[in-house]
Amino acid sequence: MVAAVGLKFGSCKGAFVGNERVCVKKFLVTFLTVLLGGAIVAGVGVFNAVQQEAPPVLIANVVGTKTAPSGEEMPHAELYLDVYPNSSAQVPQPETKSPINNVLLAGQPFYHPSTSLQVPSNSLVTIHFRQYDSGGQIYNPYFSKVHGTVDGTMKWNGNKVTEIKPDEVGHTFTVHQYPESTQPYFFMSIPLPMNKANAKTDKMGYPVDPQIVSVTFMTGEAGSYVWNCEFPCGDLYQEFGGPMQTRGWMAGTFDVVDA
Amino acid sequence: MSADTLIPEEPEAPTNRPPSMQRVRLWLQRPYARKVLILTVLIGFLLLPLAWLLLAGMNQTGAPASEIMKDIEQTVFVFTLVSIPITAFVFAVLVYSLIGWRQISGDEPPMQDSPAIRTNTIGVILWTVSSTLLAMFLVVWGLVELAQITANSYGTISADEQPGQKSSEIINVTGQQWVWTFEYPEHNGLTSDILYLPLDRPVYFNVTSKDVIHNFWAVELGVKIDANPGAITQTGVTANKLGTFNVRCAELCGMHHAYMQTQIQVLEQDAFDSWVRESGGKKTS
Amino acid sequence: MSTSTFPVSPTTGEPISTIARRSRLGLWLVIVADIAGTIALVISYTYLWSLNVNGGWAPPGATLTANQTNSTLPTTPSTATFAVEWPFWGILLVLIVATALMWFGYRSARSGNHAGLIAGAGLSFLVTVAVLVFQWIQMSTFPFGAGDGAYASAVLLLCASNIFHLFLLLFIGMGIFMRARKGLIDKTNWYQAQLASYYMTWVCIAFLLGAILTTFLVESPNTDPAIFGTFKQQ
Amino acid sequence: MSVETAVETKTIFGSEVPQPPQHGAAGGVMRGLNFGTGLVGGIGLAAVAGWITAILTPSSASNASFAPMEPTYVYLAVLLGWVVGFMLGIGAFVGPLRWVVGRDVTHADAEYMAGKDLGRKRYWKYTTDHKVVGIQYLIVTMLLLGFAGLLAMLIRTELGMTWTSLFTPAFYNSMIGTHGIAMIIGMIVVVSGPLGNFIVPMMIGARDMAFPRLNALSLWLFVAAVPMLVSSMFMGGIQDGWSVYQPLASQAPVGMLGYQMTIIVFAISTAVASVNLMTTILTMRAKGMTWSRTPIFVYGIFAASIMGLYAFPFFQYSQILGLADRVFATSFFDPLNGGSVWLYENLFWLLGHPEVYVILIPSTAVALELMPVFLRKPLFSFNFAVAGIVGVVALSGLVWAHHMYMTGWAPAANYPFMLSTELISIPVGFLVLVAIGTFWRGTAWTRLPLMAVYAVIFNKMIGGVTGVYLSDVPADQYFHGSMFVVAHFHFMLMGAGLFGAMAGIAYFFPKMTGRFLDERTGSIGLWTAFVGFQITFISMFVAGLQGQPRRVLDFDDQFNLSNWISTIGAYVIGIGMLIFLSAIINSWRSGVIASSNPWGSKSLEWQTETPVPLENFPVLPVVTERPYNYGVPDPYEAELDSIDEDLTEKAGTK
Repeated sequence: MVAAVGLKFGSCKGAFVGNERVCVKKFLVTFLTVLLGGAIVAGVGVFNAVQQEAPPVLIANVVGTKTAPSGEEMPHAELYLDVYPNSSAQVPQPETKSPINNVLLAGQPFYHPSTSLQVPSNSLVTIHFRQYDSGGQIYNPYFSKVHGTVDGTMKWNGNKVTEIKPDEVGHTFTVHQYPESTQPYFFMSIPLPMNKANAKTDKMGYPVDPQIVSVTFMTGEAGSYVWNCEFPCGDLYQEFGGPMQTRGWMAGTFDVVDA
Repeated sequence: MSADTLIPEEPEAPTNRPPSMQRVRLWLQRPYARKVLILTVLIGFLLLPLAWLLLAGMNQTGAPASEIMKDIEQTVFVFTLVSIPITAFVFAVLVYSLIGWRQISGDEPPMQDSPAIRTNTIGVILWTVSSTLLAMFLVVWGLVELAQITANSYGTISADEQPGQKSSEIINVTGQQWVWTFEYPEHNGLTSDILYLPLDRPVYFNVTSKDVIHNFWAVELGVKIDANPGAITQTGVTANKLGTFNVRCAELCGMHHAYMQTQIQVLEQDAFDSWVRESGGKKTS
Repeated sequence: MSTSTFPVSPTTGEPISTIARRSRLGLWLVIVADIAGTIALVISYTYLWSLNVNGGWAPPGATLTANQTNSTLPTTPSTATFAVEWPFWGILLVLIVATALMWFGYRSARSGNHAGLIAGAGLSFLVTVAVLVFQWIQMSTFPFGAGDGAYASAVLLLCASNIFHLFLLLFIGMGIFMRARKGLIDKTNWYQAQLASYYMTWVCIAFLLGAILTTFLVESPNTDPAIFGTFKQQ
Repeated sequence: MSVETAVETKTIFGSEVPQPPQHGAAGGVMRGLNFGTGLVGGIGLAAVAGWITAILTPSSASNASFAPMEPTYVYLAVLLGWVVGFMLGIGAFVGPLRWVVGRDVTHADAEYMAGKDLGRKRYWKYTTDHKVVGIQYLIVTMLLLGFAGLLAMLIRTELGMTWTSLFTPAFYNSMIGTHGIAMIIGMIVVVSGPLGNFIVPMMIGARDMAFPRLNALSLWLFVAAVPMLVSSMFMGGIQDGWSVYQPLASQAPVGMLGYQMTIIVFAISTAVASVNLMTTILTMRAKGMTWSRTPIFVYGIFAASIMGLYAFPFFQYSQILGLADRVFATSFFDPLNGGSVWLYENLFWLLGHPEVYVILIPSTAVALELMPVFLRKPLFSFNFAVAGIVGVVALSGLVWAHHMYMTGWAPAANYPFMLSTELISIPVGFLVLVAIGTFWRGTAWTRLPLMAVYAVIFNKMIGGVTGVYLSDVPADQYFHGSMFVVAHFHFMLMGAGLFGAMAGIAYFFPKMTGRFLDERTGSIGLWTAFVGFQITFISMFVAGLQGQPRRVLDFDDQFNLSNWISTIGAYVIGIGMLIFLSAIINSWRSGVIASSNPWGSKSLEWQTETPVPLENFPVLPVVTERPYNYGVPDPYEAELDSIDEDLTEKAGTK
């Protein structure tokens, strides 16, 4: 009703517009302005969305079945992830469309081949890590322990461990809750031991025998989660900037989907 | 509207009542005055349900789960109630000036002016007094509630005094990008990524951060305090409702800020103890 | 001489006295903003001094090497110590001399002593250059670098703000001097010299604040701050 | 000593004025300088500075925590080069240099710099005429607000598409940060920039601002600041919200430098503008314009200038300290080396809260200014309006820590700050009283400017009431950092601030452009935006009540509905604003020519002819009566007086 009051004026008959032609012209200008504005918003939005699409999804394929601690047979999937201290001719840097990231993240550690992971629901998943990076003291000893695997252990260079020394951590693989109460709570954190400084390296500068870690965990119902590294391996304040806050380097998504 | 042009009926034989009262009484006889007041009452009643709707929104996920949250909701409820009349009056004037008092359209400035009311002593005094009283009420209420909440959340008890009463539980809350960890120093440093609380027992939180500022928000418990790097902040709560509630980070803390949240499990005492026994036995290095 | 009996602004035709009134008010307001900025510096210094977060106020070495902070940042023990007080006061003293000279120039301009004006403004300019040099020497010879803890940061910022003020003063002083020589500042049109004196006086006060802080607020009162990232006190 | 002997004079308003020697053509070097040369200078110097820095810095340079420093140094050099070069190119340094070497400006120079006989060109130059500066401010502000609005649309799109995520969290965070600060900057200048510069000198009967060159300086510093903010989006962005809390800000990519430089430059611009406006208002009011005869809008601008003057330096220094932390490895905000995060919060909010009133007071004042004209009755209780503004200014500096209730920096301080914060509702209440008292029994001439005022007061009530919850510590313990806060301050800053600015622009449009703002298109735009605004932010209140934290791009399913609705409303706002924009474009190009005083206003700015001549008043006016002298005697009052009389008679006869 208020709007109607405002509208009473400036009608084509009123003193505010000369004649129909002006009126139509005005309408066209208005129409074009709205159209143009909408086009700009859509354009910028699409451009940016394309600029930053997530890295290609790495899917854990089901490779037969495995016996869960409960004794039941469950589908078993496997995933292979490597952690490199920096890119090289052998391991290309994760691709980013933003030019500044190529500058700022050059020579920073990253997970390879991808950080967008997808695993089947209600099954056992084994992730095999090869860790090529050095390391040191982690902020929170909680993340030098293994959390959320089937028996609370991980296999490190062949032998089962439940934790490693807090000052010998290379990276961690920490999956945590996505803010949705409708999906099962899921928390998993795996410390990846560091390589000693005197480790023998190949010509690329990577250790010849990296730290091999493999963990098996049980997935529940479908859901989306995120993961990131909890070891300060980035730059800037507390070394938690740069790659730590860039998906494709040290953080990513972790989707549990129905097979 | 021709209502305003009506001359009010003659006042009855003047008495010794002070003229100001007389004026108020006459004023109340003016048609627009009555209509504005009626409109105020109407709008007031239209707004009234808000007082409950607000609480309905806040209680969606099981709040209140503590005395503190009860106090908070009480405050919101009362503030809504006391602010409805003044809001209703302002809206009533807006509406009535659109439909009641005359409107002029057209391109030229109106020929005829409105009554030149430069001020109205009684009205101004009424408004000032009432708004001041209202503000004072809000202040007093707020101060009292704040004192009460501070008491309920043990915010005044410093870190070294805390391990006093046996009935209490101390939890060291650590925020870091982008996970919460909860350490139970009284159970040889048992640490968890889910916040387990015993029912009906006071819990002290020491909160700090390992990197940037986070905000520890136990939504349904009404607990909120910043986790500051380089400083330890204290608060506390007594959960009085079983269930699963939310911890959310309420201070932007970087890329995964939106994902920095976890569960609160409020357990019966024995369930809590058994959880401690199962997961807390060995000392954390 | 561009000085008529009744001096007026060449652009708007208003009497110079009006322009002077306006400019004086403008300068006071500029000084208000400058004061607010200086207060921000004082707050920063006193706040960090009083909190001594993670024991990092004092020149590090003593506290920061105790690396209980779960931090992997290299906090190499440095031999940094507190700055010496007297240079702050020395610099302030020299600046006061410069200000006094500017005041002398301004007063003599009002009393029609043109030579006095030129001498005052010129000398004031030269002394200000000296202050700048001293300030620079002090900054470059501090026993600490920018990275040596909160104290170092706060002191260096105070000096940086001093340097900024001094550059302003150089500009003003040079302007007053040149204009005086051209006869654009004289018995009837002296308000710019006056404004320069006012501003220099304020800058002296800003320097004084810095000197007081760095002299009397040195050791932090907070002796057992929380250890970063832990629930322990030091 | 004497420079020249024969003094040529010039006649200014009938008096012979001796002139300093004229060097070359009037305007001197300024003749060759304009926005184009500014761009050339800025980009050129930026490129050179960046190139040199890149050469000087070893590419391996890194700070204590392995951050590559070369991009930081290069970007900083580029930004500094841009500012200096731009101001150099547009001629900002010419005046000071002429002052130093003693080549005083002649009348001819001054007239050239004021844009006399330059036609359209004067809008592209370092022009000192306050009317030109006002128009320039209007354009730049609209561009900035458009940019921020674009980001708002993207943010709402991301939040509305709950089933997928469009942007990465990092980019989303930098969007909300840039949107916030761009809107804040835009809203700070949207009234006191265009209207304050264009209208205030005419309203007080002056010929120009007190310091015309400072006027141009403040504008062009603003122009220089904005591109730096936009550029930061391409340098990794501001991933820390508009308040860029430390130490999170020191984790952000180099884009943070763009933010910090923007604020540092913008704060100078604001200080300069404030000094200029305050001096103008204090010393240049027309003869007879006592404080009781000064229009309320002038009070509003004056109040905003006071707050801008004392508050902005704190913001500026908070950013200078942050810049030092990043570039020189100082540790003001680095808790590892003794820095304090609370120091940043205090410095920031010492600006942060007065800044809210810097936005609100002018737009409220412009609403109060135009109401009497359209209601044809005086402003109700002028003294209370002044008291309200004074009270807000007085309290504005004492309430900053209500943004820090939940930080735990000083729990005991919550009590006094809650007190001061809730006291501020009293002066704000005065302003509301004045508004509704002016509506009271007024015959509404329902044109667009007045209709916008209805929207302003409606939104202000909602924003004010919800503000009462947030000012109260217990309630804030639930609402702090939630969507409720976002909805609240959008109701205040946008609902009251922006709609008030739209009212003011619609009201003064005929004086600024000589044409009417097209009533129909304008109204459609305004009310579309208003409806969309209610949808967006009322549903955002709901999300906040349910417990959705702010600045999150993923949230629990329970918040989906309110976010969908909110997004729809946001699109409606966008359409409405675009329609309003088209109304401005239409009317500016081909609107109906307005007379010099189309609203029949009695205040000074409408007494000059349109288009306004260079020196607004050929003869300076003299004010002889109070403002807002509209209205006819109140029939009821007369009748009441008669009653009083016979009452007293009765008393006498007793």
